[in-house]
Amino acid sequence: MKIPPFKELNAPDSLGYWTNKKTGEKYGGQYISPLLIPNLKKVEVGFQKAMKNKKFLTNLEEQLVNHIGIVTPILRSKELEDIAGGEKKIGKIFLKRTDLHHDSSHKPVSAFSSVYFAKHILKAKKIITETGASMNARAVASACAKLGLECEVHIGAVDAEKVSLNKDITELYGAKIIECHDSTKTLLPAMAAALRSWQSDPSAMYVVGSCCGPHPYPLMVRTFASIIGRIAKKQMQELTGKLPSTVFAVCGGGSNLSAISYPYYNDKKVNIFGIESAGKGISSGAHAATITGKAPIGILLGARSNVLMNEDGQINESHTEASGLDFSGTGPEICYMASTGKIKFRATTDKEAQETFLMMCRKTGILPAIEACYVIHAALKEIKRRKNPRENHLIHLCGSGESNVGRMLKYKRDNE
Amino acid sequence: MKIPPFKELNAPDSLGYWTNKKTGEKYGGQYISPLLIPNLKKVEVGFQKAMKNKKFLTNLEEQLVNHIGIVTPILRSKELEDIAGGEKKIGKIFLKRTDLHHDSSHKPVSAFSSVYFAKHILKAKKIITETGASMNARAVASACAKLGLECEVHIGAVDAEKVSLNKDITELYGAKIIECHDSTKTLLPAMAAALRSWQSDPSAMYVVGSCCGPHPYPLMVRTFASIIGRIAKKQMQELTGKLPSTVFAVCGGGSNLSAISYPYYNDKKVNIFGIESAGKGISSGAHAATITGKAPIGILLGARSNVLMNEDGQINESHTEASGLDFSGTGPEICYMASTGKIKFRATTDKEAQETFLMMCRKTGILPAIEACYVIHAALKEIKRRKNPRENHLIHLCGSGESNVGRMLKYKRDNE
Amino acid sequence: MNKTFQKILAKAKSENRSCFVAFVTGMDPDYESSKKILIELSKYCDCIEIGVSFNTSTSDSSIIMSANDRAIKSGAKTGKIFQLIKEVKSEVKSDTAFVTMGYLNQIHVYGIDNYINDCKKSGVDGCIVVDSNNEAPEDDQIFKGLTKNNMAYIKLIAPTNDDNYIKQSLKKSSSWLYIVSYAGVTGSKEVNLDNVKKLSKMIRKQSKIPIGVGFGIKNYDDVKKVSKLADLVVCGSSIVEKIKEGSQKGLTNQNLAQFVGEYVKTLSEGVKH
Amino acid sequence: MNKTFQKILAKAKSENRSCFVAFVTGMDPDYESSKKILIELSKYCDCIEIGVSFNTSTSDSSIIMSANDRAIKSGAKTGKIFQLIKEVKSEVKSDTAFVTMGYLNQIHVYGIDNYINDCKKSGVDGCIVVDSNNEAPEDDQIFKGLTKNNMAYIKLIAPTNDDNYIKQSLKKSSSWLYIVSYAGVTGSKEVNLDNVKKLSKMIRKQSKIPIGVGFGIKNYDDVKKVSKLADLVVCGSSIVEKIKEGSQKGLTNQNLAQFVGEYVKTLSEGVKH
Ligand SMILES: Cc1ncc(COP(=O)(O)O)c(C=O)c1O
Ligand SMILES: Cc1ncc(COP(=O)(O)O)c(C=O)c1O
Repeated sequence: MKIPPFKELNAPDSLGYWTNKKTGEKYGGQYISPLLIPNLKKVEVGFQKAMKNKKFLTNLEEQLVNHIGIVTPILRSKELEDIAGGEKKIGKIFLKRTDLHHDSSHKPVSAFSSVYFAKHILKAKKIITETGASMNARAVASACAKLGLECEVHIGAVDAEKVSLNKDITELYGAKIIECHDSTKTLLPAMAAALRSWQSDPSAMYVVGSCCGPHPYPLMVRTFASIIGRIAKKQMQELTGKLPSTVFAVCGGGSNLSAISYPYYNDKKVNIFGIESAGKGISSGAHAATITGKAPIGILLGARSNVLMNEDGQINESHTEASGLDFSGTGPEICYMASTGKIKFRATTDKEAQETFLMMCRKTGILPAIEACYVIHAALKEIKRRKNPRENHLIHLCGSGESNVGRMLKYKRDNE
Repeated sequence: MKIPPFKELNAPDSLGYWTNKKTGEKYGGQYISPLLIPNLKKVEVGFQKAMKNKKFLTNLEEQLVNHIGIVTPILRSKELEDIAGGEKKIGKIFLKRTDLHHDSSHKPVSAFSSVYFAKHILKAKKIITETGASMNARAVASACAKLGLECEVHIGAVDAEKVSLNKDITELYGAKIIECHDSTKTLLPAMAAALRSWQSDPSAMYVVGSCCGPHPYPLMVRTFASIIGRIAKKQMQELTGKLPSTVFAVCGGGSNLSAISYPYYNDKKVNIFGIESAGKGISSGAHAATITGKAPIGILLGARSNVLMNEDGQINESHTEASGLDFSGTGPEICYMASTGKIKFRATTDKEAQETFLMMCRKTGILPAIEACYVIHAALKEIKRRKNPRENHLIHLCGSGESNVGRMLKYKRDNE
Repeated sequence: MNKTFQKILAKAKSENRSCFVAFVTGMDPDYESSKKILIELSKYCDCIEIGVSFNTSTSDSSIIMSANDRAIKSGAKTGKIFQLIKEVKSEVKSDTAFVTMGYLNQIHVYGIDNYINDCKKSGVDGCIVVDSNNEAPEDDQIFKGLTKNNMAYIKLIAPTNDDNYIKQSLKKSSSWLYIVSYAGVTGSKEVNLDNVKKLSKMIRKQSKIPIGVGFGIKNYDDVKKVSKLADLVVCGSSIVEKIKEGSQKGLTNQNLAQFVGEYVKTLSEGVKH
Repeated sequence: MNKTFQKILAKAKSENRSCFVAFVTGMDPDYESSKKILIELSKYCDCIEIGVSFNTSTSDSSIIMSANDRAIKSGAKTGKIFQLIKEVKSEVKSDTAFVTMGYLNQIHVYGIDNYINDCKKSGVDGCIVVDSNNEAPEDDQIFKGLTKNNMAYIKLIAPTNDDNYIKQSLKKSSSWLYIVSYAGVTGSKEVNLDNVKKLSKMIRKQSKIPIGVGFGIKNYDDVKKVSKLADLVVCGSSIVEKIKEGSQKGLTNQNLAQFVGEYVKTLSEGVKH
């Protein structure tokens, strides 16, 4: 398959801001200690160079195709159509099978690209990253193993204690895993620890797990990840002969959402939906629904964006069953797209996602990542509401659920 | 991609035998209680019908492409070339990335096809199968979930007690798991239990996990599974412009070996290698190397083939670290191909495979199924021996190793 | 027809009853006990079917698989079973027929001709080979060998088998044909008399061969009912269970044999029409 | 230049020494103890840098992050820190300069103008905002607000920053500039004098602004060495560690203040040239 080349559709300004013209609100930027400014500049300049380097882009694409396996199929799911009311009532439902990627999620696309970039453009010998549930760590460690770079992963001590298939795989891939005992001992202090480590070792490169962090990371991650959407858009065109009416993706940091929806940013007729985790319910306060929950604008980990925080600006921990969504912020470009209304937001509770997980296993024979279940639930709801037999719906099945099996089996047994 | 259609290259006779013309030895057949004869006849007739049913074959292929994801890439592995001595000395090494399949191995191809066949041709409502490490069970249960058939899995009570990601996933897919407390409480009595259950319920269909069992199962499984090889052969042709010099696959029952090598059966210049598990070493007796270990011909689970057994004809348990290879027999067609010399056999010890697993993780960023590590080790050895820079080598990376992580991490920590 | 079967069938006919056939696994729970059991049972049985244990049988119920396990643990091998039968025969005065029941793999490993020779030598009257397909070359060899040596080849027929299969089986059967009363596993369901009637009818159209019936015959009443339809009535699982019960009680040799014998005696009385 | 800084820099010059700057996290371990500590330290320090705790800071060492945790647990908030500084100032007679050190998120949430107003009201002499990028609009606002109100805006410069960055920072710095002695985390390495020399040279080419140096200054000797190169010498981690040590011993309020004070006194004596 010939993959459509990347085209910039929503460039931030030179300081890394996306500005909402109506409200004047800025998203993104580079809020970081001066110690990291030169590191970021190097990445920024390198990234600009890389995006003009045909040989680099061609070689990277070849690796993404043959190693990560990005040309995954799009599956028309008659099973989900039937659950939503039948094709004759609601149209057709398509699943982008990103669950079939190497290392089982969309993460390896930007992770591998970033590490490949670090090696070939920045000539770095070491990668620093952080992780919560280790999906990102697994992807980065895999890329480092293949490309022969050292890999240092920061993980909160509390997260490190949890049984985690992905953490174990990260270790098998040879990454050095450093436990972070600061503050809550979870993802946020681990991110800070990773940045501090980079501050001490500017020859290394920092890789972030989503389209978050200071400029140019949000831009870089969505640019790399958007190859998923470029392929999917072409596939949908081939399958249906037209643009989809809706595109649905879950949103933690936002990388899988921008990955699939980015190529549709300028297509007015395409309705893009980002789905967040409502945890125990938005009103409970125990959730990760930054945007649906109307979190205010703050400055977290180097960027302006919507942030879960208290009235003093202390960051609140997010709460969700899906460790991949357990993050108190959302990537700045996504927040911007939410503010313009181009991406509409919905949230699914943990309970709804868990039930969707069991349904997917039993009715479709697919073991989805729990993260993907938030989007499937919300998509089915929206599709039922729209009730339009002429519509084609595209859902991003962003990962497979091997690492969720233990908890989900317990849930199943406890609830049957 | 247009997938080349199936072509029969090595038909058994009407009784399901492959006969070695030189030795007169027969492989295959249908050795089973009269109670199962009608069930097998139904499958036999149905299978002949199915292979002539264009609509069935087209629809099945569409599902295999979009649901199982069979059009996986072939990755040229410079890392393995370097380990073997460099492209300039040993030629090029290609990995068929079957690890990227839905449910992470080659098993879902024949499992899904068989269940699809059961539903659409036999109009069965229920599937019966057996399992050891649950890779097959997972694949069958997934297909049953998607296609709306009941799924009954027989598993030895000893195997059921072991921690197993695949078993848990099988349960999530909604299969009914029946523990077998007979004899050794492992795979062989579970296979017998599955056959007995089928004997009691002829309206169900039995699905076997490899190209074993009574006629027509060996024929049917390799025919379904060979789509992997048809795609790979075409891909190799496109990538290199010629036939590969070698094709390597691991061999438990033989399904992934025949899957990739079948299309090359009549290509005289292609050297096919089947790799078995030598366990603790063939001389130790604790192995699963039916063919390399020169096991005699016996009649196991309905077919004539090489069988690990004692002088009284009692079947010996196989021993290997790779639960997917832990089987006392080998599929009859494979045994036949071994007897003619077209498939050459080698065996890899557990220790060698375990070291290869760690190497693959660290050097290639791929988490291989432990089963695949037996073939990678032996392939590298053979490639080094051949030392021919003009050769292209194709290795079947038949699965990914999520379910091996626990044991392998323990091995890593114990051995470092 | 094999001579012993000729005699017992004639005798039963003259007594206006069917033949009673008991199944036990050879060497269950051990050689000596099994020997005593066989000697004891031959007082009440016209025929004894002796299971040659195969650890990977595809058609045995769990009850019989555990009997096989016990036997293999105490050293059961094909050769040993021949020895057992030979020793038992030498002590039994009556015309009890002895039949081996086993799977092809062991016969194949033993060597088909060798197997038939040893059957002959140890006084075996007939063989059942559960998984020997009518169309397999091995099956021809077994059939020919047994026939040449005047031993019975007893084929199994299930309610699900078609006309063609029955024809094939009839061609190779000698002395009697074994009707399986239901599609299932020994001991798993109740004996199905409708199936038996239907199958008998189909067979009778083509042949006068005596018909045995097995699967699901567990007590005196079952035996009684079936004996109205069959020339031979086969009881297996419940007898094997009795052996297990007795040996779990700690009984061995003669005591165990008597314990099982009493049970079989009652069962066998069902065959009187 | 801010008046207090003018005074203390002049005084130090006249005494042929550098200024001594202590960093502590505000409200570590609690409000009252922190108040006593600040009052006590002002006896030995020309300037005290007071950390406003942010639970997700990106540039603090683990030592400081745990001080932040302690402070937040005892109720630290931006407003509370202003209250603390105000109360301390009212009890301190000497011309000690008070500087807040924090992250932009809290200032943003507090409201930049509001923050500057409250700095003014509580007697703050200057601010450090670790993650406020020179080019960010917020940074302009902070710079303008502080300048208008005669408070110092103290920018950090690292050895890895380029000429352009230094230029930008100089434009916005007032009263003094803070040189980070190495690329790393506070307290993680030894102070790097070569870096300091190089950076000072670059800065001196463009500006006469007083230079403070921090990162890795842990003891009397470090202070002494650095004071030869800098106008202000900043000690942080080792003082924060001392507070932790004292409070783990169970000391509170005045006792803790004295315990920390004695330590800082010794350190501060290093600034005498
Ligand atoms: C499968 C999966 N989906 C979604 C996410 C959420 O990340 P993002 O919103 O950045 O795509 C994760 C994060 O680990 C993930 O593993
Ligand atoms: C990954 C993998 N490879 C190989 C095998 C061996 O099976 P076969 O030889 O039939 O392909 C298995 C069986 O479970 C497996 O899971």
